[in-house]
Amino acid sequence: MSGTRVIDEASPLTQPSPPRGRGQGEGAGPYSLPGDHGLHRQLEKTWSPATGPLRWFMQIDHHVIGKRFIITAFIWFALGGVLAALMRIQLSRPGNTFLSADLYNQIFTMHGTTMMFLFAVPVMEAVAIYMIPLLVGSRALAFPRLTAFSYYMFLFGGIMLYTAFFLNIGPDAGWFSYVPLASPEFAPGKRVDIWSQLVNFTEISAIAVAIELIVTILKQRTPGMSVNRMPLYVWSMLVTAFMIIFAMPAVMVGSLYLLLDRLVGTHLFNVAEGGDPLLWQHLFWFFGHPEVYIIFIPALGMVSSIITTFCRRPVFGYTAMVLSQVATGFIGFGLWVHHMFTTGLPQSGESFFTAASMMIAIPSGIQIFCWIATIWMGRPVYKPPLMFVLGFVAIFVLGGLSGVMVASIPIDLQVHDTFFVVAHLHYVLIGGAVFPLLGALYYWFPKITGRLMNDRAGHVSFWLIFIGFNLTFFPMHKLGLIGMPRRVYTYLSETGWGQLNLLATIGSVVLALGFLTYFINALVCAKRGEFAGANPWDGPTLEWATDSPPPHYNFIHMPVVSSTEPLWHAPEHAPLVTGLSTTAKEVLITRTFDAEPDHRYTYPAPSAWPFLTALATAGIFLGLLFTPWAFVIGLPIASLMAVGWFWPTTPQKEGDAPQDSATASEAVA
Amino acid sequence: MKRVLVVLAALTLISCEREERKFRQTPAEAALQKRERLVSLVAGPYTPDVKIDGPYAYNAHGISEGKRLFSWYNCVGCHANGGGGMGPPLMDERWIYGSDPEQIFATIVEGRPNGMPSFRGKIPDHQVWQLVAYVQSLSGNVPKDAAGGRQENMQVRKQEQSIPDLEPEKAPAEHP
Amino acid sequence: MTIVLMTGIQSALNPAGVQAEKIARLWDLFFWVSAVVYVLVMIFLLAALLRRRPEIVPNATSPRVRAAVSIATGLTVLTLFALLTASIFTGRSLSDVPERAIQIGVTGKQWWWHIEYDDTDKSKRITTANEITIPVGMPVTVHLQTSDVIHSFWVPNLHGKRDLIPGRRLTWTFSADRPGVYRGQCAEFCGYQHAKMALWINALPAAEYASWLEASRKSSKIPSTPEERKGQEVFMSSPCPLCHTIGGTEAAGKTGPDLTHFASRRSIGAASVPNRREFLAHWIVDAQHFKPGSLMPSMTLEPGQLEPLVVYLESLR
Amino acid sequence: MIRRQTIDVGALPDHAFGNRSIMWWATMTIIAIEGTVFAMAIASYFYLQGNEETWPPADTPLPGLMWPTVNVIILLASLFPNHKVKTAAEDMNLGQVRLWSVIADTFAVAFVVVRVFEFRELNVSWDSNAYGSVTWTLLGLHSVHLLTDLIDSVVLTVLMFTRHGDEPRRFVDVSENCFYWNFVVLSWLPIYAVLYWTPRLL
Repeated sequence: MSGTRVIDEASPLTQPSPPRGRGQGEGAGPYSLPGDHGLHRQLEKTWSPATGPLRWFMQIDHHVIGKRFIITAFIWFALGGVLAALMRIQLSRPGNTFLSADLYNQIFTMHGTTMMFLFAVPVMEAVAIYMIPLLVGSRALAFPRLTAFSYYMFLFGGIMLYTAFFLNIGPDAGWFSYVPLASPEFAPGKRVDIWSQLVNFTEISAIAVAIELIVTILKQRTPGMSVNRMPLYVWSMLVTAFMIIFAMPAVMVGSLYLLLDRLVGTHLFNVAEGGDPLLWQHLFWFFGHPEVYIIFIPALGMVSSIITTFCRRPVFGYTAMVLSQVATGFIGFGLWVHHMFTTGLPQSGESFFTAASMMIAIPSGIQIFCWIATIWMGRPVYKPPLMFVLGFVAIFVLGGLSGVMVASIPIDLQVHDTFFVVAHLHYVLIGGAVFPLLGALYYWFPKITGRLMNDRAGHVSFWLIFIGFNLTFFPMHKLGLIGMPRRVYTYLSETGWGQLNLLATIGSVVLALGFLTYFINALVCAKRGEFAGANPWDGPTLEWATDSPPPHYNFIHMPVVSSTEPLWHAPEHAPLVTGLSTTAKEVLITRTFDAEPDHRYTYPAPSAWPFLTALATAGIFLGLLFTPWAFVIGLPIASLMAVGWFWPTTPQKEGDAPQDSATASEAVA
Repeated sequence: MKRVLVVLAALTLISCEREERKFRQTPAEAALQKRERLVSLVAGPYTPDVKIDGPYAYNAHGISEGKRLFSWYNCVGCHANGGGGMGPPLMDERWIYGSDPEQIFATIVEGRPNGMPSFRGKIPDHQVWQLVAYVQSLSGNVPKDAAGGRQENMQVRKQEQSIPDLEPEKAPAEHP
Repeated sequence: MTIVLMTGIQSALNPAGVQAEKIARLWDLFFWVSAVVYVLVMIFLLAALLRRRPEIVPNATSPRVRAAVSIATGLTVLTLFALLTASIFTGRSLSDVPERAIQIGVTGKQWWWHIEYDDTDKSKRITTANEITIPVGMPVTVHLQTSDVIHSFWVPNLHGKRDLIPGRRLTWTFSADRPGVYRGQCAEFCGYQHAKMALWINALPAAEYASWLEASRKSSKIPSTPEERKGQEVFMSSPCPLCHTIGGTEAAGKTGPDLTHFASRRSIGAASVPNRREFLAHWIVDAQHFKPGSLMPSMTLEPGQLEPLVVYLESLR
Repeated sequence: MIRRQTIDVGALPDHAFGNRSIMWWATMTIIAIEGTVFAMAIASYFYLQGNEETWPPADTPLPGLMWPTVNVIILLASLFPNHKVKTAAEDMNLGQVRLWSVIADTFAVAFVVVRVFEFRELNVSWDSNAYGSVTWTLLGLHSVHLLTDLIDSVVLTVLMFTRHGDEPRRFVDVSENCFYWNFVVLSWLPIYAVLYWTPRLL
């Protein structure tokens, strides 16, 4: 990062952007060569998405699937939000009969399950599905058909859960459904089975996306982007993907054990026959705590991207930031027992976990200090994405501190399973993940839709969300301390919790208004927002080098990168990669550490097989709830679908037609 | 599209019924117990023998409550866990006093010779209907997805879900 | 006897026992340290935002900023280390259990608490529900078991919470330093009526505690008035004896709460309904109204049976 | 008027073996996932064992040792044809790949057949007690893992006999499948030790 970067006042960020036509087709950005127009038309044809009546089911392009993923995740978020509003109405005053006890138990379980399994993890992966190929300068996400498969598994899981909920079979044992309340004797019917199957759906979807992200980040970076030049967001997604790989199996085994206990009569959690309910808690929380970091670490990456662009300088301490992300990932696996401090485990074991739980505050602290240092040295531009990041810092630091409090055993004995923990988890999840997500969506909205979101509405929505959030969740700290337990459908007036709950309900109305403003702003501006060119914010990373919305093949020529902020360091002199076939969907595979070009790989054509495989797998999962024979019948069908998916269709043509060789694009600058 | 809605409606009915949490005795149950009869002889013209399902026959919560009451009201004392002891086994296809829900109801409320006590006034009626549903599930006569799973104590027999549906034996000629 | 409305009858910020006191002190330390840290971070953030910037922003990081970040990180590590040691010391001091303590068995059931004062001499055993009476100043050890799902015994004014887990017998020791009535509640989600599974702790001075012990050891009062005798007869002929026990009578059901000294309790349905005549009558006829899903069935009584039954139950001091 | 520098990648190969290929990385992540699943299942096994004084519980007979040991021998033996397939694939020698793939698959089929006997010799039912449950679950997990890989290998072998067989990418897939088969063998050994020797030794 040599030389001083002069903040030119004329940068498009600080001025209102001049009106521009709808994305200029072949992209006259810094990485183009004269004569690219012919290539663009050819590539557009080769990489064109599926056509024909069944095209909706055949799409495998990471832009199409990424956008669908984000929209579906936000639909679940809206539904989860409505459920939260219902809960807040029920708790607004003592002895309220708005919701019955049974319905309230279903609603708070659905709220938790939707937010954790159907929104938080998938939406962070959805944004990565869309943005990672652009950020690493690749033409596509690895294993595109697997992307389609993971989207459909996620979609079918959500549909199953909400159909069950509307049929009064919504799970009602909490989002972590402790045994023996979730075991067959105390949870009759199919409610908890639906919960366990949903966990299977979403974890297969999450693992599939994690595999793609790891392979894309490690093997498809543009030449020159060695590991120490990867943008921080790409680092955060790599760490998250590895955490998913090692965390999800624990809940996979856990939900399998729960299903076996409930359907086949095994005794894994039955104390009388040698089982142990704490085995469930260990298995679940070994996954549970890394999962909240799987939700949080992508947000760290998003904050770094936003701060880099809106403070007009690279983030301070790149290596410290990367090491902090990796450290958070590792330590995240070592502190799951802090969810079980009140279960009477041996004291010495528990204090180890207190130390680990406090230690994880250090990497987060380092990141906060580095961001503040970046703001100190940079020149902040107060656009909504930066506002959301500042909201993030204000709220997450408070959430982190209440986390340190909850890490101490004596204090946790008082506040565990109370509204203090409800406040803490919302501060670190909404504050820590949703705020950066809203900022990042605002920041990448022009890249995804080609149009800018309205700034005024952005600021209004930020302040509504910020004030509404604090009004709702700050009183809950006090509620927890004055004795209000979690998951109570009502409470008596003599407990004195009425006023604070009413205040929280009012706050939740403001919060809901804020989210509504943000979503209306997004929906309206998607169609009628101001046109955004390739780089409306003068951003430094590669996604701003191509059109908005980017063509299906992302880059005609992959640039050779020489820094973490390629677009800020004379991009027009960067050497370009040529020679990738234009008639086959070819992607450049580069070496893992120094991103040297290694070989070319052709990606498959769009196909409906992933959809059918997902349908068959969903059929097996649903059938398994009713009879074990569903596996015996379902496995052959699913295998056939998978064979169809894997089977090569057209014979590979040797030697393509007009090779995009260097001579053809000999150009005089 | 209409067909899908019809299927969905049917699905709603069955699953709603299974997952319903009926905490209170519904008026329907109160009316039921007035209708059980012991003999087929009837004064006056022929009155049809109305086939009724117990209110909890398809209800998972009702059956699991029946299972709890089966041990709380000490039915296990004589019937063990369905295998029989002092009292007759309840898991086979042989029904001495009839396998219809209202006949089981009458057995519990009226009592039977050779040791079955009468629980009239001792067990509230909706709980008797829950016991009826559970007794039916002991010989697999309730839908599999509503029947109970394993219990939280020693494994004494197969879980109700795995008990095959035993067709009740045709009752031998009417007792003289 | 109305429930005395004291603010903070179930609050960790209003400690009335030595354990809750220690935790409250640790909480104050954590609270103030966190408040200071939060304010400092916010000040740095605002300073970073509002400072006047030089014309050309040098790209290279100034050593001053690098030093500031490393100092801040160092301070974070030190503060965390200090908080950790404070927490471990408090934790250790909480866990030394005094030898001489009153032993009380608490069994969590779906949605109420079964309390047993054990004693080698069988006649001295006391069984009650949803209320624990303890002497002021004396440590009390509760032996926590559950007969169904996981519950969590939590009386914030006295001590933190401890789960009741099937197959485990956990003990929890606390003591009350000043007489009073403290409310506790189940803190682990346990089903339909988790919200109304509360209990009362009556801390009595030593003398009053002794007389309470004496009174509780006696068996139930023999009905004296004709209406009480009618009430007892109604009780014995309806389903009640199959679940409830009344010491000194044939009613010996073990699955419901023990009613021997029912009238001396301050609430019905695990502290969810005040123990007054009109509530008692309504509870008997329709318990689902107060606790939908509760395992207490609604009784259908002939007209003229309810009144004597209520009178009889009210007489069981 | 400087000419824009370009790098021509047209001449690069269109396939690669070993950790240069993305299939290797995908297989590696799947191995990591299934390895963690087995680790969790084995951890649960030892967790439940810790609760018991006698393991297996008092009157439960020990699981039969003969068939699992036969299976261990089959799997170790299968390493040889598997190695031959891998080297043939890396030399892109279609004939050899076809021959040894069929042989390797017969080993896999033999293993599955023996696995059925193994289940019958466990001498405990899954719903008799926690020991039975956790034994059946662990063996069941490995069986599903093995079954899916058997289907995978058979499909791949059939593919090699079709016209699509003779392509460099297919050979890469075959070599990755062999790499995965090594994991299958590797994962069976600890499970074998846990299931059949811990009840005897601990």
